[in-house]
Amino acid sequence: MLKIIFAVIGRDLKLAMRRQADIVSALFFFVIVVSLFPLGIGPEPDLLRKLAPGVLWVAALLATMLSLPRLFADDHRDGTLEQLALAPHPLGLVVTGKVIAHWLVSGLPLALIAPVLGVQFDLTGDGLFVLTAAILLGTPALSGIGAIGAALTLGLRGGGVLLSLLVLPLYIPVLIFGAGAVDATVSGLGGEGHLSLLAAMTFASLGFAPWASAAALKIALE
Amino acid sequence: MLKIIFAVIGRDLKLAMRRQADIVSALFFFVIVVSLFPLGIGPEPDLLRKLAPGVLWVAALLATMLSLPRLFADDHRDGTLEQLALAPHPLGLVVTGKVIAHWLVSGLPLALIAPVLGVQFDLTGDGLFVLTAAILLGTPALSGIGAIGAALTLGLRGGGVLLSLLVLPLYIPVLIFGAGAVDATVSGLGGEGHLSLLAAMTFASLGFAPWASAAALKIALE
Amino acid sequence: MIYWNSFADFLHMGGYGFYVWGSFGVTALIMAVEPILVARNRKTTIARLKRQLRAESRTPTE
Amino acid sequence: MLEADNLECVRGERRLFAGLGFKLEAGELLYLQGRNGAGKTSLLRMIIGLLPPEAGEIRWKGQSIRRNSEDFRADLCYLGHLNAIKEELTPLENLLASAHLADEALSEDDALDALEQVGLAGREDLACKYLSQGQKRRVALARLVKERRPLWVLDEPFVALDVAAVDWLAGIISGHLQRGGLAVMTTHQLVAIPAGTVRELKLS
Amino acid sequence: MLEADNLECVRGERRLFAGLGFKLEAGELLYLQGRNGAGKTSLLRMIIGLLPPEAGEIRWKGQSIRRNSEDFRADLCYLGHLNAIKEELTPLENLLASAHLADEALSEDDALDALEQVGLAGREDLACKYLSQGQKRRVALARLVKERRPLWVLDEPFVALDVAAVDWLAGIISGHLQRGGLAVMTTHQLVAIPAGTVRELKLS
Amino acid sequence: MKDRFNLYRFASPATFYPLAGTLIPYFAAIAVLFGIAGLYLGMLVAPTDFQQGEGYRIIFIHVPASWMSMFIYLVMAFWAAIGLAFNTRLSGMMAQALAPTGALMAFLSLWTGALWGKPMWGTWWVWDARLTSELILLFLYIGYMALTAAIDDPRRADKAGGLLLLVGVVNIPIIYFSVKWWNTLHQGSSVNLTKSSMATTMLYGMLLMAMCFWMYSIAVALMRVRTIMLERERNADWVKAELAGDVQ
Ligand code: HEM
Ligand SMILES: Nc1ncnc2c1ncn2[C@@H]1O[C@H](COP(=O)(O)OP(=O)(O)OP(=O)(O)O)[C@@H](O)[C@H]1O
Ligand SMILES: Nc1ncnc2c1ncn2[C@@H]1O[C@H](COP(=O)(O)OP(=O)(O)OP(=O)(O)O)[C@@H](O)[C@H]1O
Ligand SMILES: [Mg+2]
Ligand SMILES: [Mg+2]
Repeated sequence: MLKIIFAVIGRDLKLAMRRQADIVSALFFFVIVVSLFPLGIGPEPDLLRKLAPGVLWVAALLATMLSLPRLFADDHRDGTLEQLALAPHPLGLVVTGKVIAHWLVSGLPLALIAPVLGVQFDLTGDGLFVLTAAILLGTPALSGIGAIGAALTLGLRGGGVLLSLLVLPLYIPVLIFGAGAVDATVSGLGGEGHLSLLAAMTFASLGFAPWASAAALKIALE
Repeated sequence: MLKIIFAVIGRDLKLAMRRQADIVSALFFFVIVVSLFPLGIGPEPDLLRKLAPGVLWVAALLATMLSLPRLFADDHRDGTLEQLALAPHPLGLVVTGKVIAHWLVSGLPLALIAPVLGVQFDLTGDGLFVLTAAILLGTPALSGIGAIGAALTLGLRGGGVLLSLLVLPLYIPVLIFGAGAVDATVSGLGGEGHLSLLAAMTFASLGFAPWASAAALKIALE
Repeated sequence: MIYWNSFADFLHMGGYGFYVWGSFGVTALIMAVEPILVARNRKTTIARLKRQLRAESRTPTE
Repeated sequence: MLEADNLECVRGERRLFAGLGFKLEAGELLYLQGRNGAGKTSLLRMIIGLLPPEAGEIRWKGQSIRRNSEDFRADLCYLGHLNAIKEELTPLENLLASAHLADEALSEDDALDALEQVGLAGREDLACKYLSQGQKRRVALARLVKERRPLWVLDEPFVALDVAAVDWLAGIISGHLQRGGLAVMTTHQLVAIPAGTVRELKLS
Repeated sequence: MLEADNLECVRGERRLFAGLGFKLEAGELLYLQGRNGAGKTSLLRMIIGLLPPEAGEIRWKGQSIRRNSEDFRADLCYLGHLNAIKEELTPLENLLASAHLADEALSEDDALDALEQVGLAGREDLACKYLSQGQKRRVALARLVKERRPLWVLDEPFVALDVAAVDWLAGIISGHLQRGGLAVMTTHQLVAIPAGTVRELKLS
Repeated sequence: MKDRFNLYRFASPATFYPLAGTLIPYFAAIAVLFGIAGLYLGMLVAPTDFQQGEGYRIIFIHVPASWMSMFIYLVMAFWAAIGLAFNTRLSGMMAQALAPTGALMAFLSLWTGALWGKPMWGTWWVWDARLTSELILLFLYIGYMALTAAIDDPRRADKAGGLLLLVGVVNIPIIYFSVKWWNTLHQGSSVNLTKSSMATTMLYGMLLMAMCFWMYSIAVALMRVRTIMLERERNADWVKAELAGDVQ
């Protein structure tokens, strides 16, 4: 069981490395979107500090979402997905591997760079720590939920935008608790409650999402 | 000359209608992103009013960008692009048609719904008008510039994110002047200067971008 | 000729020491590291190409 | 070993076939024929369990493939229209990854050997996107060289292959039949498979 | 009419061919042969002007195709590996749109007639994504029925077609040659073209 | 005719490679000399600025770095244009060799500017036209490098990258003239050939530093281009000969 999950993770990471652009660019998208806001909104530092958690979370969410359409699309287009569905183990395991790989490539780097960006928005030490923790805890849920959306819209033309339509509403709780954790910490209320809710969402979605996605994939393959 | 442009527009619009999801979803993405911000940032009305132009513009920009990767990708994948490049008229004309169709599908609807969203952010009558005008004038430039990026990254795996890396920096001026126009109007300075700059950018990019994109497409087809 | 009275003054830069030396330091660092990286890259590339050349001369492909 | 009863296939609003059945034993090849659009690909996808039939049942070793699907899939090797190879990976990596994911043991030496047999020696380390159409197809076919699962389902395997490769593949398939394997295949090209019993099934 | 001198093709780091030349007159068919990966597709893409040759020149009616590219393209009809049809559109819409975009006049009646000839009668109004592989190829081939441009370049046109369709297409090509057209073609299937002079060119 | 032949000869990697090899030490040496002279004038001799105090000394790298970041981009665009027009192999290699240095210069301009802005304007960063357009320049460099790295076929990469460079060239006049066109925080141009508002030691120090940056950039770019040449032309006979010998 673990063997197949690791096999999938290994292959997907190798593909990501081979494309290079993937990892670096998801990060860059995050960085650029975060820097766009001050442009549109104006340079007042007080205002910016207030915005920081919201902007960072929305950017993280969009960066994750942008990489979702390709989660299964490449495998679908070149026929690999059929082969995976025909392998002699449950498709849910394969999807679990793919979700983890997706997080390693698109979620983890965001968590690692978030503190740097947070500094630019004048966040304090504590706020920065909670920001990183929140992104680290919340992004796996984004990958998991996103996988369901990606599977449901697989093969539909115009799926990319349809996907965001399906997935964004489900991302809202993560956004609220993620940004809330930072806000609460900054205002001295302590963000532990928010963080543990995020962790719960992540566990729930990692346990449940792969199987829902697998069911959706089988429908897409008919 | 016009005949071929109209033929391309006609075909692309028909495809968009057939897919349905396309038009509705770009709009929905816009609406959802705009509504996400209050969630991430908190409900203070004063703060929101200040944010309005920036958030609306960033959302418009992201919505446009999200639909860019498919501007040429579908035609590339199924071989239509080769046929277009082999047609007995300059490829730049074809691209002009595609850019216009892209704007009609992804830019125009945003301009039409922007006033409704602006009202929710407490913008005044004048501000709303300038907001609509700015989005109407600025989005064609987004489509034009985006076409260059889409053509340059065509066929590259991971192109979607690379595309945003190339295109977003070039969108910054549009964002600044677009949001600036609304800001200036709201603060009573008058946004005409910004608007005429936007119009200039749109004309320049509509005249120039299709030919640059056509050159990039020929490179991609080699 | 020399404008400074003492070395400590020079380091202090009239209170702007952090900014001035921050600028000059990073610049110096970059200008020292970049050539080293380029030279390293050149060495590894040459080593790789040599290996490839040897491999090719052993097994002629088609 | 492989039996189908009374199968019915409806795609869109068209009933492609109904009441279709066959039986296939070890060492036999089922050769599906029919004009374009007759429903060959649809039938193959029913056989491998990706497309649920409108009516009827398919059994493998006497068990419905719906119910015992994991056991069935452990005995199955499918090769579709699409090559199922990754353009960014090299032929060698592709071959190893697909064996890995299908839970098969394949050593690197075996994989290299298979690639040499399909005529890709010297290109093991070139990313697949630089291969020609026929070469890509050959990478996909290299899987069959070391494949020992009993049931092969092949959808137009000869497409894009040059004459030498067609002969080679015919040899591989008859080797499989001689070892007691089963195969289901469609093709519009006339290719003689030198060994095994060939049953023909004409869809129309 | 179509001449090539001293062509050289380099893909990646491999020189596929060099010093290649040919001449083709009205009514002649150039039949490119070669194993998988020999460079047939690459040569075709040079001939249609999408791939600039490393060295050498291609001339159409005595003029370099690089310099007079719009005139050349007005005389050219290319059919590649890919079908160039839109999955969302129906066969009829596809046919009309592609004629439109290529600046050809094609009436709806003519288009319907062409679709009937390729055996898609009754499916004119079904979106192409529901067609089988061979039927999609037929939609792409329907363009050739009314095509009167002098130079046809066809990359493996027979792939995925059933026997009846292969015969039909061979007929269409020889009709084109008889009308004084030129054609350049590759295929791994042996198909006899009943009319016109066939020149063979072997890449290796 | 003879002239053309010569030009063509130098545009060929086989001739350019050894030429670059001999030139590199000279450029490096000149860069060091100018650097020492410039630093001596700028850091030790030049008097303080009565408005900005000693903080102004950042100018001795800020301005050269800013100039070079724009100049290198223009040179890359020039090579790109040559490459697209005449299909010469060398031009793409030159552009690729210059890009990282240009990006570093843009980064230095931003970095030193930010370090300067904090004491002078009280903030590290404002979104004014010059600063923003310089940031866009950095992104253009990075975009160029990412794009060329994403395309495996080097000739295709050169062409696509070249096109991007030409499109981005509009940004350069925007950076340069932004202080004139818009009313911004950033200081206007003070170097003027006819009448300069700066103290002469300051001016000379700055010009010497600019020369140092220029020569440095040439030296590093030439080093890089030699590696790129070996890599790209690895199947050419001259590279094989070169590799068979004792290359450094
Ligand atoms: C990150 C922020 C900054 C950026 C991106 C930036 C960018 C540039 C650029 C591109 C130039 C060269 C253009 C020209 O020669 O006209 C330049 C020159 C200059 N900058 Fe900045 N700058 C920044 C911050 C600052 C600050 C904070 C100051 C001083 C308070 C400053 C003072 C100057 C001066 C004095 C020049 C020379 C102008 C001249 O003499 O021509 N800059 N800067
Ligand atoms: N972009 C590329 N970069 C590197 N190598 C390439 C590229 N495109 C093709 N090749 C190589 O060029 C060779 C010829 O390819 P081409 O597609 O022309 O072959 P072909 O004769 O059409 O083969 P087939 O019969 O399989 O279609 C192949 O060996 C392939 O590996
Ligand atoms: N999802 C679908 N919805 C509606 N009709 C479909 C669908 N998929 C296939 N069809 C129809 O079913 C028929 C059979 O398709 P199938 O792909 O099985 O044919 P095939 O025998 O494999 O043909 P070919 O030789 O061309 O590959 C076709 O007429 C096609 O139009
Ligand atoms: Mg089929
Ligand atoms: Mg080919």
